[in-house]
Amino acid sequence: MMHKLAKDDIQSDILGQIERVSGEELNKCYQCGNCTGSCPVSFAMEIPPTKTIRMLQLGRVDDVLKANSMWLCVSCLQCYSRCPKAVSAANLFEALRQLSLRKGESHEEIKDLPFPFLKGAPQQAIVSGFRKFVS
Amino acid sequence: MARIGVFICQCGKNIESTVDTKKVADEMAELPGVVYSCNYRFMCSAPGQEDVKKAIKKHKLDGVVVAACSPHMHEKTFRRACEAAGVNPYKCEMANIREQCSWVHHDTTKKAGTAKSIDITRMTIERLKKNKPLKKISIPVNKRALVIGGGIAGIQAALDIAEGGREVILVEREPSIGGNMARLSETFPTMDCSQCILTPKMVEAELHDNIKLYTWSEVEKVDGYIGNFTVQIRKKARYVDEELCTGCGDCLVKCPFKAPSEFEMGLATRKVIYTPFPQAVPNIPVIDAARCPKIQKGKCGICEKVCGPGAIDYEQTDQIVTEEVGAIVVATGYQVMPTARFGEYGAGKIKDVITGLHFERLASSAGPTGGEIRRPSDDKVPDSVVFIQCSGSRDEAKGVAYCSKICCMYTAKHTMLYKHKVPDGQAYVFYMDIRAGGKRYEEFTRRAIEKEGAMYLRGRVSRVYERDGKVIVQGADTLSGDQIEIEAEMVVLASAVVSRTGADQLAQKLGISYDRYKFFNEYHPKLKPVETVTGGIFLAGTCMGPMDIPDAVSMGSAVAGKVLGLFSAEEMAREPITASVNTMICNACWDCVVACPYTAIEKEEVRNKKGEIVRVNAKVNDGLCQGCGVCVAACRSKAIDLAGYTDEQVYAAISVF
Amino acid sequence: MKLTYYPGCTLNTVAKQFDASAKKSALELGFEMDELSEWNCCGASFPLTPDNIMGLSAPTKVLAQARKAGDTVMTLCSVCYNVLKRTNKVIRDDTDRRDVVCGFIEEDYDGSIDVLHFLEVLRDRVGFEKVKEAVKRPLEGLKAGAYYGCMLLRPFEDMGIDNCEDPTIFEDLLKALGCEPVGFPNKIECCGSHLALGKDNEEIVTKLSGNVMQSAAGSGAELIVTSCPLCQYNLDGAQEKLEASMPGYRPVPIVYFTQILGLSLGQSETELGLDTSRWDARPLLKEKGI
Amino acid sequence: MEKAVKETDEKLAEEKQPGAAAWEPKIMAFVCNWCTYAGADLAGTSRMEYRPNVRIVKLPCTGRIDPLFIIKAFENGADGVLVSGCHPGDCHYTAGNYHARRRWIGFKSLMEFVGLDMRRLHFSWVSASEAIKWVDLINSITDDIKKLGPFMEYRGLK
Repeated sequence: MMHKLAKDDIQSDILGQIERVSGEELNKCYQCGNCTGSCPVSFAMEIPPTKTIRMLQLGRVDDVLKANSMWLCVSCLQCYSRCPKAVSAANLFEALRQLSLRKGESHEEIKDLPFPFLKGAPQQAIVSGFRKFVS
Repeated sequence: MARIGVFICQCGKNIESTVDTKKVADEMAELPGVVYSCNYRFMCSAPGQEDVKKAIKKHKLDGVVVAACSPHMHEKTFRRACEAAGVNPYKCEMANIREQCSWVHHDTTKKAGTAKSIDITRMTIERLKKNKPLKKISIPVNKRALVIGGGIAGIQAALDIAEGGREVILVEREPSIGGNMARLSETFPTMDCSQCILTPKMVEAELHDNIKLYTWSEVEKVDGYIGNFTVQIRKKARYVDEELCTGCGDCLVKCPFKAPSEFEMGLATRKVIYTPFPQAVPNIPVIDAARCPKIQKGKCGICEKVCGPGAIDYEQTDQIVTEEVGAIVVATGYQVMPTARFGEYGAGKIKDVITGLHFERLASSAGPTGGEIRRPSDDKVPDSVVFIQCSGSRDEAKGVAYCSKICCMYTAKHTMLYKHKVPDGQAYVFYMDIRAGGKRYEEFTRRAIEKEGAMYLRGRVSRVYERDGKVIVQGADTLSGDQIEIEAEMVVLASAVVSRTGADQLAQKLGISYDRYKFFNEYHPKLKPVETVTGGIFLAGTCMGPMDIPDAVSMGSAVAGKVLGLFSAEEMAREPITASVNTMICNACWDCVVACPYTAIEKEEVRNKKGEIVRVNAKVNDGLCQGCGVCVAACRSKAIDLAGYTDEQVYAAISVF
Repeated sequence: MKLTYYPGCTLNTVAKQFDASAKKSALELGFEMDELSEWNCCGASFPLTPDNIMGLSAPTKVLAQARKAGDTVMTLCSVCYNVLKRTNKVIRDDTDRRDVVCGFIEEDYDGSIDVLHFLEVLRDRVGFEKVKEAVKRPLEGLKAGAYYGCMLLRPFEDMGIDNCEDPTIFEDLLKALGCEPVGFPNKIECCGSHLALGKDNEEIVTKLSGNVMQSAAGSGAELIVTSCPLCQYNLDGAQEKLEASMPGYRPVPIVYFTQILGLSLGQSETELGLDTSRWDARPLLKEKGI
Repeated sequence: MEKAVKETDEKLAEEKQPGAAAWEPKIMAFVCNWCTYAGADLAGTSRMEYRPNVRIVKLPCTGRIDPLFIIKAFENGADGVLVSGCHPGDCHYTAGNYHARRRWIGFKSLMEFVGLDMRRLHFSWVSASEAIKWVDLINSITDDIKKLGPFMEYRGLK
């Protein structure tokens, strides 16, 4: 795909917002790929962590927000724990989720959850799941 | 009859486990000319060497064979021992029965090893019988050095040699010393101003009592050999008397004619009488004769009129000066690859596509824009600049296969300089890999990316073209996998570092070798990095390949150490393995002259008392001969032989094979 | 020795056996777990984005309550441990965020508490040697796989309980109890965590937890020991699916480390709640003669 | 004395019977000091093993090797001859091996013309690091020449 790259993509407000919310500096990432290598769910992501960061560096926030990746991140912190530049892809995914959730768009609806799950699952699964998926 | 002693080493178990050294020693004792033969546990040990010395005295030996390890290991050891006991060191030979026998034949019955050791030792004994005592050759050394090239490497070499108390001739073909470094704005990774650190060194070189400067001069011819070179230098006509000129600069102000400035890479003009840049050393102008109407057509003459001391001399001609030196340092530097061959980058057509060296001038506070980044086409401050690394480097098809080594770093520096000068601007860098292997280099490139906001894109630019006053750059970002298009306002090519035009001719004059890119070859890339295969000629800086300033300066100093080492003795000793001509047989076919890789064989004219030529024959110059023996095999009349490896010696060895 | 104890929501509901076995074992090892009189949910996930100050308020409230009771607070659940320990560090080191959070929850708290995990207490305060001495029923021959998961270990600079790439604290405890600890490659990999909640994530959770279980089983573990109720839930779920889809897969019991601890200290299988596990550990224990 | 005569007789008898198990070929190797000699040394320091049939004459450079050396070697009882030096471009003396190669080409066609079995003459490049190549070379040459049997035509020409 042809991507027109301009100053406004790189110096955009939305990137600044993602950096502020996540506390991460996108430019620190040098694309070594360790996060994707470590990530237990990268196999199922439409855009794996390393490439997600790259696309953010290039200002392609919309493409990243459309992908399922941020919803699949399990916050296990393997990516961060092995990152040679101490960048947390998990934090960036959380920031992207926040970007979406703060607009009031939930990823999961409570009413859709099956009753056996609600009855049998540990409370922490429900609480943390709500925090991650529900606006 | 020879009186040879044979010493068979057991090397602990290393030889003894597969060779019956006692048996070898016994068999050797039977050979004619062998008066003493023994075996011993460790011949190279102090007692072992003592035994050799004692045997030499006791048995009045005139030759010694030590059958032990490879001569590459201990030949020197035993030759020294022999010399101490009064036997000529070249009458000592080693028979290699360890590396080439006991270690490669694992038969513990010792049958194969013993038989082969006997053969090897016997061949060595027969060879030794034909050995002549030889004496190391001593060559007088002229303790002056010639440095070719006045860039940072040459300046450093010259200063260090001069500080070491030896005279230096520094030859520079431009009107000023300083080289490419004088063009640079700031230097990575410390960002100190290039001129600020270079100018003091230039001045120091000019003022040093031991340095004689020839600028606007070129080496014309080199004769001789290590310790004894004769060099002819062409001092090109400057049309300004160097003795009279005070460097006041009136002529430059008044000269009415302009030409593109070479130093400013064509980004500015200079006068026809000019110094390349204000801090030039020496501060003496030169007239661009081809563009001077006075010299071409006899019209003008203003500079002569305004020159107070009367230093202008339109009649000046090139002069050839001859200097005698003992060592030569070659430090002729680099140039950047002409961009014209990269049509896809629009170089030469699109005004706003420039090279890194152009960018250096734009960024330099002493440069044509006073340090402001303005693009050449319309002086606009570009709001985005694309830097293209590997422009010609790592390109086997159209450029050079090697990495130019400095571009990753200077491009990172350029993005920083640009960001500092144009804070709103956006720098893009297309790269294939970032090679930042020096001290504090990786941190520097990361700083450009992380702190100074340079956008690095991993990919090679495929095309650059103009559209509506913009420079459109089309490439790829292989990290995201996408094609990328950028509307830029200026493009900077990190053009490949290539050898100087004419480097091959200089190499031929000097008799040194060069690679397919015309970079000069070091003797050994690891262990003799500043020597050439030609004794007394050394290399420093980018004439050997791309390198950065710290490396060039290190090599300049390294070479100075080598030169001062060479100059530390009155005479230098050389291995006497050289060829010599039997003039009675030489039929003057000159095959040897053609074959010799060192131009060590010359045509000698023999004259009678009246001075008439009675005969011509070949003559080997001991100083140049390296002892390869190519001439010996080339000689049809068998007039040449090689000391230490004579035909007689070889045939003697073969005869007992 | 009395230690302030924060159970968290899960240990009062679906993981009661975790809570009960720990409390009883503690007494036998010479310390008392003193449950906070008032506590709230920790939030079950540490807010990864630093601008989510709101997410810090619940755990800070817990910490502030605990500080009133003493200078340490102990947890059992890995998630609670992770959230409290990381929150505590933020409150201690980042005065800006501290001011906002403490202002909001109207508590004066400075991060001066030590957040401990029960495992740490056993290792550093009681000592594994002491634990070993207290063992009444050595679990000889029991091949127990130690599953750490994520929250106990990462991020290392915040948690610091053990080397996050090669932890041994679990194995060391198991050794003290007489077991034969089984290390396996996936012992620090994620079980699928909160993806358990999503409607489309079942497959992924099954895959992640399934990988853990296959890795453990492949290394010879006969039983899995964990410290996180969510891990247990996900692993159990995956085993159900593995059993259905993979011929020859034999599910293994997944128990809390405190249950195994209690067992070695002589508590009965019923009081430890071993009968409530999805896969009963009792036949295995019987087989091993324990 | 008697013993020596007997040994010589046995040796000659063996040599006259090509293919006799006890017969071992003799191979003369002319090598340069910098590459092949060092490569052969490396085979030793690496404790490799190869057939013991080769005898080495060290010269500064293959460029020093006179074609007559080869004839002399055959004359003195060599069953095969090997010439080996630095790879093209690696010559210690910059170009000596090129001279050797050029000379070799002429010499080879001459020897072919006079009817020498070219399997007895080998030319190779072995660098200082190519111990394995040296070992393989000596083994294969030895085995090949063993099959050819002794070379008697030039023997005793002197």
